[in-house]
Amino acid sequence: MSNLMWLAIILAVLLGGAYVFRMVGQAATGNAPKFRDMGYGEAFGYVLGGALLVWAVYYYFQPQVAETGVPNAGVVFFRWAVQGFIIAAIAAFLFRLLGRTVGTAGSKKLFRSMPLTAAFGILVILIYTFVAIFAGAIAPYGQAEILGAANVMAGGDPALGGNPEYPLGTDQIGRDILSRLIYGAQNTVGIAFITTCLAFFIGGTLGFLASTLQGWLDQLLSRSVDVLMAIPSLIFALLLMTIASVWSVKLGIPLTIFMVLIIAVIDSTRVYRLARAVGLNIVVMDYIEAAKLRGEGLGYLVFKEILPNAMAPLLAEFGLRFCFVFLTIAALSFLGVGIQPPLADWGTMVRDLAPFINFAAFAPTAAVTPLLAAGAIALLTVAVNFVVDWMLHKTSGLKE
Amino acid sequence: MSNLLTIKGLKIEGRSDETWNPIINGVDLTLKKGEVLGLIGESGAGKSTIGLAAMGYTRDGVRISEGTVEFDGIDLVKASAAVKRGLLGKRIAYVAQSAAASFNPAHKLMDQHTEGPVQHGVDSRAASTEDGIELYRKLRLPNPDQIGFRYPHQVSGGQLQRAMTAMAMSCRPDLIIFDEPTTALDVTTQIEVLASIREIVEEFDTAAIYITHDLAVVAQMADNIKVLLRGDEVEEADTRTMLSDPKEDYTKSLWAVREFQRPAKPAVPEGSVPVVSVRGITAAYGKTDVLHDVSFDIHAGRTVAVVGESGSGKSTAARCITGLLPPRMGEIAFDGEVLPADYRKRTKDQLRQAQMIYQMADTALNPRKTIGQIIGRPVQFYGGLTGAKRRKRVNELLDQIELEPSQYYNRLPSELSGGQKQRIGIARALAAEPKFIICDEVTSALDQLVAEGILRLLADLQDNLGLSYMFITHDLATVKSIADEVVVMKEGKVIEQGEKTDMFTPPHHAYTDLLLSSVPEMDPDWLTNLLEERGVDNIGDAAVDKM
Amino acid sequence: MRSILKIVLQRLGLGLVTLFVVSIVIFVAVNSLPGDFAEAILGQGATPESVATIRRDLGLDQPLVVRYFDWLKGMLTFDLGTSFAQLNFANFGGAGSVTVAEQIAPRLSNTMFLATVTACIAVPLAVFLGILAALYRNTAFDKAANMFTLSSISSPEFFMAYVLILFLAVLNPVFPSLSNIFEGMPFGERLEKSMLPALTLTLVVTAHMMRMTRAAIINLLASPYIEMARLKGLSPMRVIVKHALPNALAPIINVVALNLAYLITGVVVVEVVFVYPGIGQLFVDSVKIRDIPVVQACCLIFAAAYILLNLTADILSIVSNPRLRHPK
Amino acid sequence: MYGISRRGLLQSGVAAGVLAATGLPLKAQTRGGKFTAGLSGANTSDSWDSRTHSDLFMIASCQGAVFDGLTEVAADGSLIGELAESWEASADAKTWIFNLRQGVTFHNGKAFGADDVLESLQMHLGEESKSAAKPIVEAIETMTKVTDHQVQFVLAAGNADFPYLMSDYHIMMYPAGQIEEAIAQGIGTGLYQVTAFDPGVRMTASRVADHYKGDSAGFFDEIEYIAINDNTARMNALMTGQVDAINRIDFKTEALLKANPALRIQEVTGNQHYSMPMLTNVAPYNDVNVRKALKYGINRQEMVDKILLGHGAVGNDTPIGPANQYYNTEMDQLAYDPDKAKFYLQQAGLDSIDIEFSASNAAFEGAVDAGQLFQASAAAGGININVIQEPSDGYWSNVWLNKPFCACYWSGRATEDWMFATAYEAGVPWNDSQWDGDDSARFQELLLLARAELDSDTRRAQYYEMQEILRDEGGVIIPMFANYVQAVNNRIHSPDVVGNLWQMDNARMAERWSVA
Repeated sequence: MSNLMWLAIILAVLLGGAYVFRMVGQAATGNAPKFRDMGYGEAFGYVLGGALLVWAVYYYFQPQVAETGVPNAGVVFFRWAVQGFIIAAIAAFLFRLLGRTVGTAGSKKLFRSMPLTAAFGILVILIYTFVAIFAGAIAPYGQAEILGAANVMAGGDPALGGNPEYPLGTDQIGRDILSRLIYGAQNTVGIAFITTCLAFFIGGTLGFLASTLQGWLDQLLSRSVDVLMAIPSLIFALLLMTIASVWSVKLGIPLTIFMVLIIAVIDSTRVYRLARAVGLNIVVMDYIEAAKLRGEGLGYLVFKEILPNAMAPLLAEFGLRFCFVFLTIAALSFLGVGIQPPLADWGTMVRDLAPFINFAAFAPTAAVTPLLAAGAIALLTVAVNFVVDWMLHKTSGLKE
Repeated sequence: MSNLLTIKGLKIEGRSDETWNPIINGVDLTLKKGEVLGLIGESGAGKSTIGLAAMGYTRDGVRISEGTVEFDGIDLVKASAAVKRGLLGKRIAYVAQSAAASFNPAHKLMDQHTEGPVQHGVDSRAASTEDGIELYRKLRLPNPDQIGFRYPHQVSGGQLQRAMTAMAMSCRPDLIIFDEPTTALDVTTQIEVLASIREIVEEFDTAAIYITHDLAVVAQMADNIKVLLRGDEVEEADTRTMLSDPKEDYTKSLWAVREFQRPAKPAVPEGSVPVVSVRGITAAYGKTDVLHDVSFDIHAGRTVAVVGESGSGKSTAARCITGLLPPRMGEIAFDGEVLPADYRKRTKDQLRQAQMIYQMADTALNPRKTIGQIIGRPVQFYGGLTGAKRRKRVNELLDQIELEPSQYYNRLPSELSGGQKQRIGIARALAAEPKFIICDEVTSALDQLVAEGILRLLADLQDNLGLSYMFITHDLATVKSIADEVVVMKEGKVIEQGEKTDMFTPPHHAYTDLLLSSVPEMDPDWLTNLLEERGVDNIGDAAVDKM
Repeated sequence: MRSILKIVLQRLGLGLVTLFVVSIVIFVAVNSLPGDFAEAILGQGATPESVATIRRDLGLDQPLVVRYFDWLKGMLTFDLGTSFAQLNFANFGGAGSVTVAEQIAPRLSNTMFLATVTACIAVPLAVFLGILAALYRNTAFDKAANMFTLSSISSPEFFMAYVLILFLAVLNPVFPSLSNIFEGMPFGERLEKSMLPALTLTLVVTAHMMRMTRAAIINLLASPYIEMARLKGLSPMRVIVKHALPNALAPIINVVALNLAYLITGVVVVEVVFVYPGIGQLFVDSVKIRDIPVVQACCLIFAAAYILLNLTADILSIVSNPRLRHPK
Repeated sequence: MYGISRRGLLQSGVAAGVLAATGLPLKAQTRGGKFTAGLSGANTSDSWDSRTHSDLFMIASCQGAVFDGLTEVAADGSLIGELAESWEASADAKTWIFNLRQGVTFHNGKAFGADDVLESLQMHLGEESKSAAKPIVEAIETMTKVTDHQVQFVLAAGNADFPYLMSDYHIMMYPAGQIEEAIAQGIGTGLYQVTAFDPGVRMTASRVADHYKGDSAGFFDEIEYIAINDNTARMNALMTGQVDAINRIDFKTEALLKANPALRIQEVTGNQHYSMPMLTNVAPYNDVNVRKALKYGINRQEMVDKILLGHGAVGNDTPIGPANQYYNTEMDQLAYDPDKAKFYLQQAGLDSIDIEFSASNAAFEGAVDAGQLFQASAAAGGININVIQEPSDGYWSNVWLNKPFCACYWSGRATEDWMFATAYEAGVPWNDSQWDGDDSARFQELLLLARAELDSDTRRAQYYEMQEILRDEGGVIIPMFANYVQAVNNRIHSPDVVGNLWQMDNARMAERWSVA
């Protein structure tokens, strides 16, 4: 009850503050247009934003360890988050600065019009690519290497069962979690990338064929896609993966290959829809008509006339699809049917390490491992989304 | 009498690529009560921007950087949003170019009409509805009692444009901005809208700024005319002076466009085989016939203009000829040889012989290909030329369309102006070395000066290469300047056809007559005379309906 | 109106056909689940004889086609069959046995409850934020909202779930992390227990809906009739509410429907994390023990929900479109 | 690990309430409060039909709270009467008389009597019965009602463990004539009466006001069992205080859990064991020397350390574990010795041997890893093991009992005879080593002798010998016994001795634990 009361009081103060803020602003700036035309809601927004900022700064400087000696996990996490955010912002800024000064005229121009978020996205993608390719060189141990020290806690604090040799600890059979996290980039990202490419190959080809040829082929494909899309993708994937788990053993083909195929097919339905829609938009263009009237073949139409124009939306969709595939794989791994051990995979790692979250209150460092794995997933998808957003913004012109 | 609107030193900037670029570089303007000022200029001249600025409004990404816009003593540049809201709609109203897009599709016309008066507290809803019906009647909208209770999509374009004028009038404003209100309309519809606007502005003694690119139209509407060029004022004078005695070269060149006229060609020799022969084609989209028994011939080296209003079947006829829409009945012959109806069944050579140039150069050129690729493809496809030979041929073609090859070869369409793009379209058609080219409204999207250039180019090419053109257009001025023969179409039928000289000399078929007489002329009294001639109740649509 | 009715009927027909084909796909997929129920339930006790007995009892020895039509017939009469798990041991005239319908009903209603709670939070929030972001686009608020929603859309659901547990259950015990709701639980308690899963789902779906709303509104704000409305001197609120929203309804309805479908069908992971007794958990458990009738019924319900919601959205946007509502 | 004191089996037994001879150091336990537990092993298909029970949630709900059996195993492993007050056997252990407790009523008010016993046992019989307890009840040739509170069972063959068998969690007492109702609503004679049951979700029950167990058991006013199959969620529920106890904690977090002062971990070694049966009628496993070579080629301690992460005990190739009465503690432990393995291989006339080991995690968690460890350790002894990963689906019908050497697990049995009769007696279907040839003759003979032997010391000697035979010649490698590990909030008191026959104090925490 008192919580509610506090909430009401804070709200009232903020509401009052907004009124004062606008009034003071008007008086101080001599009724400048900014304040003169400011709505009350907008003023409230400013005050709320300011209040949040003040609270954030206040909270940031709270002691990390409470007087009782128990770490104040909330503050610890908040500091990490803020520091991470600032470091990310600075890194992105420096990266953009680098891009603006080094490189060809074209790339410089690209970087000049780039928002910080997109620069951050590109930076993250580059780092992931680097880590994925050179995982073997970066990781201190092999992903499947059993080191003989099982269940070492993260944080390297021997009092809590840690070991400085394994900063993020080891898993239940003694594999180094840091190494697995690094290899996860290779497996999770690599597999997701292959899957997305496959989905685009299948969906894109069929979609463009349908939009170019139309008629019964279009009808057949579109209705089939409707049917496939009516079954929720995660559930369908779960079902098919369960079936595949037997075939994989019977045929001796790794389950991962089945997973790539299954997710690619399920996802290709979404790609098909987009490719078809984009294709239909392009097919009505006069230059396609001109090419048709010239007597051009289907291959030329699809690959030389339609595809180059569909690249921008497809590329943007590729980013989003990649994220989606990535998350689906993570979810499947989380439910236990995704990438199989001993391959390191972030989704499985989150599931396996999740119990540590419960101990955040007295061992914040231990709680961080599952968050690191999940964060690795989130960070990449955020980054891709940032880049996609920017690309969409760029291709749609200055409309927004 | 003091000025209602005074604009001084107005500078406007637009944002692109993170920087602000000037759009209007200092324009002055005054308007007295009851006065109509015509703003004229080509696209990009800043007409609409000034029109909106006169209301104290700028679109997103545009800002007024300097100058004042004083309306009845209030500076709209500095006024607060609330003050402006109090004026807009109530004392300054706006009539947009496309009424179809500017009416909210979700609400009935009358609801949108009464919204202004009710919100501004000018009138009650009921009274405003009453007034709206009265305005509709004044604007001679059919069925004025009921038409307001329809949704925008249920009303035709011309009627919507009048309803929008009525809506602008709903608060009896002192000033109305008309932003190209008739540009999107057919000529016959344009007349009635022009007439209504003029009448109502006169009746309520409303001041107006009339924005258009069409000189003949502005001549009918405005007391004064201001000519703009790329954000600068060229000159301003009262209408009659301006029309008869323009001072500036630019203005003169604008005026001169109308004078381009090709010499008549000798008549077709008896018994010569036409290049293209359209024989009794009937075609349908789905189940409804859109073409009924259409026949005409196009002879070598001649231009046949197919005219008609939108929806008359001009473009459908072209689609039948190209084979995109196989006709239900009838046939197409090329050099006397009957072509397969479907383009997919035609030989490469048959396809090569007939080429097409499109209205919208933007959609006609693949935006991802360079000019060299666009023109080079047919060169390679039909002529089998590759490498240096191909490059040479493309250069020749670029020379032919008067674009410097070295400069344009590697450009993308987006880096070209509208006229240049249209020229590339022509070059692509020429690359196939055809006998016959369909020109589908090739100049209607272009500014008049540019359009004239294209027409001249086409004429020259015809003279040099002996091409035949099928020239689809709704613009009779274009017909006059370029055609040898004219085919008039309406509702999928050919109404009349013949030599241009015959067609432009009376007597005509009634529809042709209506079409011809509806083309505005540069005479300020033209509209008045025409209305008198036709009788007040007998203009526009109504006249057509009676045929 | 006739044309609208026709379009609606057409969509309905198409939906039914789709559902029929989906039922075949599901039946075939589910029935090719490896290691059938008999083996799964018997575990170590699976001898060839006992497996054969159970298979015979369950009708698993019938040809696939016969089983499909039996099942379809049952579906049409809303008889979802009897859960294998129940059938297996029901010796006492079915006293202990519960039909699939009885088994699914409470789970489905739980999931619907969760979906409703989430929708009640997420839809207004998303639309409100979307409108705000559209109005104040390219401001700090818009960018912050954009970044926040992008981040939440990009995180795996289980991550969001654990983060919420961390902050709202472990560090600050505001809500329980265990959502073991049951029938007859007082509404308030039920709401409290469902709060964390609902918030997780809200985070997941709000972002999508908000972005779509924002895009739809921005798209509309650029249209001439909005400019016209502004030039008529209407207040910004009126421009949004009266002129932009009615036209943005169709895209917003679509994205809301899509997300609602997701709420009903995509909650598997969230239900697992919070031990929420919904249909998603039932599905996962049933797949594990190969309880074919339950798996089939769940799949069909998911598909039907998806089709139905899309259909509803379709019909709503048809009905909200004056062009179709008032033909020329 | 808790030390467990043990009593010999008596020819006759009596109920704990009467003699207070349970051996439990009874602290003053207070009545009252609510107990909430987060338990795994729940399923949407759960019901009050005890014949179908196989996992903790329902066992704890049914046997542990709502229903009673005739006998029960106390925390120390001794057998005490539950609904049976006392029992007596004939000298050949074939005829058993059970005296039933008087004045007991079911939750619906019906009085408990001999008819209920007979009808409840009948439930497990019949062609169609799929009850897991069918073999136990089938061994009864005749059951007769002597008086309203006395029943007589005549067995087909003497069995000294018969009262033990009656403590099986499948054999619960239902009200005669109302069995359907009882299964639907959960009407038993237990300490707790069901207030709500949501299959696969939760079970709540309240203490019966006037119960025959009186103040010696059932200290909570209310109990709530919440089904939480997910490890993380279960742990979370415990950490956030939403439940008071959970079963099967995640070993990963054990160190952190121990650091939480509000919780304590209970760990007991029971009879649950992981095994690797060889088909002894198939070459090369028909050669006892090959079997011995394999027994020396496996590193048991490593398995316990890596597969069970130390939460277990090394096995000695007998299924008899610390929870059994005649667990042979004097027998030498088999140890990893590649030289011996090589020696026995040479005895078999071989230098090295190639064999295939089939495994899947369906057998037990980590079975494939265990196979790989075995592979590595056996290689030194000249045994080349090829580990074949089998699909989890259909493992029990296609691999187990079919493939000559595979992974398997047993939850163990309360008595030696029961365990042997299930998986080691010649001719029983689940004899997963098919060990019934000449080399098992002595074992099979002892099995029958011990079964009918009522004298404890004689029995002990017999069972000790059997375990030795199994260790040396048996066809099953049993490398490890897995512990039961559970965690309890300190708010809840549990007795010092915790049952090790099953998880969670033999699933009877509702009866034995109380609010601290």
